[in-house]
Amino acid sequence: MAQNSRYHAESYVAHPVVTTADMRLLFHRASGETHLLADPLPDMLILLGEQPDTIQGLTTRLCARLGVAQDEEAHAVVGHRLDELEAAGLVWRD
Amino acid sequence: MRDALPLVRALTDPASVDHIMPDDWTALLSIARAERLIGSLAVRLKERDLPVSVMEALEAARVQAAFDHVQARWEVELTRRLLAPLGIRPILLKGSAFVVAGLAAGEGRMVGDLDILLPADQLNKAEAALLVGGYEWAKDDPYTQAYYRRWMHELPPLIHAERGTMIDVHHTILPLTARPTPDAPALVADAVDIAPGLATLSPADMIVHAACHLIADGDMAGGLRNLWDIDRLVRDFSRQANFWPMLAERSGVHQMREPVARTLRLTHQLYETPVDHAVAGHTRASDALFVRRLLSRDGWGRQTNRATRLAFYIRSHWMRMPPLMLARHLWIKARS
Amino acid sequence: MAERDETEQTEVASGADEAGNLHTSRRNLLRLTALGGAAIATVRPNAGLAQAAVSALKCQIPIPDSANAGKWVKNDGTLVKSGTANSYAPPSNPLKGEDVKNSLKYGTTYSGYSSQQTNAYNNYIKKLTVGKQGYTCYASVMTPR
Amino acid sequence: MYRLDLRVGPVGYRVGSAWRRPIDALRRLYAGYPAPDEGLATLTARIEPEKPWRRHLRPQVAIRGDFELPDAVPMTLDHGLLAIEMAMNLQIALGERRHLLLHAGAVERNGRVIILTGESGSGKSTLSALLGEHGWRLLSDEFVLIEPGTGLVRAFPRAISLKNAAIAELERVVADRDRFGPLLRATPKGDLRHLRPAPDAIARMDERAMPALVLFPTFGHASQAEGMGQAELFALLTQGSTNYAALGERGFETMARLATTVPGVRFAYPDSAGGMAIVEQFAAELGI
Repeated sequence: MAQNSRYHAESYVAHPVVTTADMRLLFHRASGETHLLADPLPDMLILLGEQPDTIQGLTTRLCARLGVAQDEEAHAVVGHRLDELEAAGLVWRD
Repeated sequence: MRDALPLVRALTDPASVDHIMPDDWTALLSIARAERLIGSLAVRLKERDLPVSVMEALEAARVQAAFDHVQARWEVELTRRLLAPLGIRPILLKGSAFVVAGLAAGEGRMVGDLDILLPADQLNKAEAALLVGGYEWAKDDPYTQAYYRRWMHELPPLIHAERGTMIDVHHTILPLTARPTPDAPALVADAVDIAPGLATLSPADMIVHAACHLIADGDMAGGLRNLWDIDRLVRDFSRQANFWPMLAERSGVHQMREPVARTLRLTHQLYETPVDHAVAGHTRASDALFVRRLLSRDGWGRQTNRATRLAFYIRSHWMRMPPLMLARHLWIKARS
Repeated sequence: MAERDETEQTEVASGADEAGNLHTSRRNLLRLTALGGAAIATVRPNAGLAQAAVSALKCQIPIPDSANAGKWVKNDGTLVKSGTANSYAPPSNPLKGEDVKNSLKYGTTYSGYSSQQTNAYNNYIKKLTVGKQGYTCYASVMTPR
Repeated sequence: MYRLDLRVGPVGYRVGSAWRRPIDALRRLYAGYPAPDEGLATLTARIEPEKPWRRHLRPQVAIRGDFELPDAVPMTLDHGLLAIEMAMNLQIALGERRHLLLHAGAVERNGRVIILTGESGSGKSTLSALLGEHGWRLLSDEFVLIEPGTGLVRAFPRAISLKNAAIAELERVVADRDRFGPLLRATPKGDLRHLRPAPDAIARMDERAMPALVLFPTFGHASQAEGMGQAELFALLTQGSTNYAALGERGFETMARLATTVPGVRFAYPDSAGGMAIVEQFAAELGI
């Protein structure tokens, strides 16, 4: 997870999404694949869809959105979750 | 239904299906599926007034074609994401090129594996990136690996471990053992950008490659589909200025004059494609053999004319490699 | 379709204490402990399923056949009372046709079993005759295509 | 080629065979089924000799059709009926694109459907067949078709393939001997006998109905039935579908609607009687 590269994502509303009690079902039109997302991934996709960002920038915006303090641990978790989203093809780096 | 001619007629002249008997519809659908042209037939018959069950069968083919196109575009995008950071711009070939470039030849077309062409000096870098990116060799036994690298126009096929999709990385468009030697650097030089980090061959080279793939590199299996590609491409591109002189010139550059001429005669005869007869040349007696091979399908969708097919099978191997090597190749394959 | 608001956000709590434990649950989202589970699952087309719809295409060979359930297998493939000296317990599930073909053709051992057990099982399979359970599967995977 | 055209649910088949006996057996088994609409079959299944010389010399039957699996294992001619039936299954399993297809059984009563999913061997076919003889209309023992636009279930009442112990079970409850196909011994699936669904299931095959419950039955001692979350139900149903991905966004909408409006329940059952009793209990709770 390169620290300074910027991550991109399509705008979140471009995806048909169905909310269930525990997860969100997201249909990714570009790949034709369906993903089941647990929090905080939907929030991360919403933020990146609004504006590409580095891990650091995204961590700051995500902590603000969830109303939690930002720390090194949050940064590491966001980095790891970005790897998962990248492997699924939902985010990419320029 | 004796052969695949009714399918050729339905594609060429959709009105020809207006008074087909129910039983002939059943045979036509089986032949179209066997020749992998059901999607193209669905596009051509979209406006016709058809029996309900035929409409539903063609609608199913449209759903499949739409899914194929999403898969094809996504494979191209994932490959672009792997190669772009290395400054490699893949030149898309065949089905993926038609679909991503939005050509008529792509409409309703089933797209199989992803084929890309790269300059020879970028092959190793691309191969390393693909292997790191989750691809594995489809066949990694030493004979196959050595054979491809030494004699073939492409790397051994790679399959993505997770997605199960296959990619063929070419450095030219004919096996090195074949007699004609297409000008690979010229193919790369004339390639056309279609999107950031993606290209296709030039219009003329695209047709030369399609003719090469149909006539000079195979046993004509799936020939009706490849010929339909050529019909669509020629009708699309021949509207451009000096298309025919450019095609004649590129056929010469790639030592493909005869296969291109043959292909133009065949598509003119079967799909009534308007062609420049100076480039297509005079009808040959042997053209009828190619037509017979192309139409070798019965009303049940089964292949027919076993002898003709065997002749083309032997011809395809003989073209790809000199006799001595052919014997050794078949001997090793028989034992493995 | 279930309702879907435009800009989804992790639900904002209304009550005070509810806000308390909701805050901790959101805090936990960004704890390293959360990384124990993947937060995404992707639906992969189930390629094998078309196969399962016509499962006979991937046939299997039970050892021993149900009539001799419980018997063990000697080196030469004959069946004996369970526990007999130098004989082996049968495999816990039927062997897959593909695995049998590879074992007989290339000498691969069945995963989870020793080469002696594999040898005993293969000798049993080679003795199968028409009408015995597993014969058709054995015959079909061995016919050259 | 010997030929028979027939319709099973929404599928109009043309069935071909290089040999007469399998087609005659198929004609007897599918007695009472309609011909394709307008006499126009749009899907072809066929069985042929693996190699031309294998027609009469120790015949090897290859399973072919508009859609084929490359490594299909050839069969012997005495299992010709099974080979033909599998060729027909393959056409819908690989070719269906109009309906979302679930590899599951389904029964209907009062316009509401109970779907019984699970891997082959979990007893879903046998349980569906038994329910079809005890007050339920059998929609299918193997393929459940969901209409994308409406979410309704369409019947695909193919001949039920009973294996090993299930043969005797159904022989005990089905009085009409004509509904059974021949007993096929030592097939790749073991001993096998086909059973034609009840006349009512064939007569009403075009009557669609609304799904009310998805069950995941497994053999085992009767334990406490266990409901499941919508996301888990969605994931399990996509794994149990042969064409979910191929339908693209319409497949997603259809499956999401099913998984978020119909409850999913796991339960274990010791024997058929126990299994049927549990299904009746669920039906009662849902007012079916």
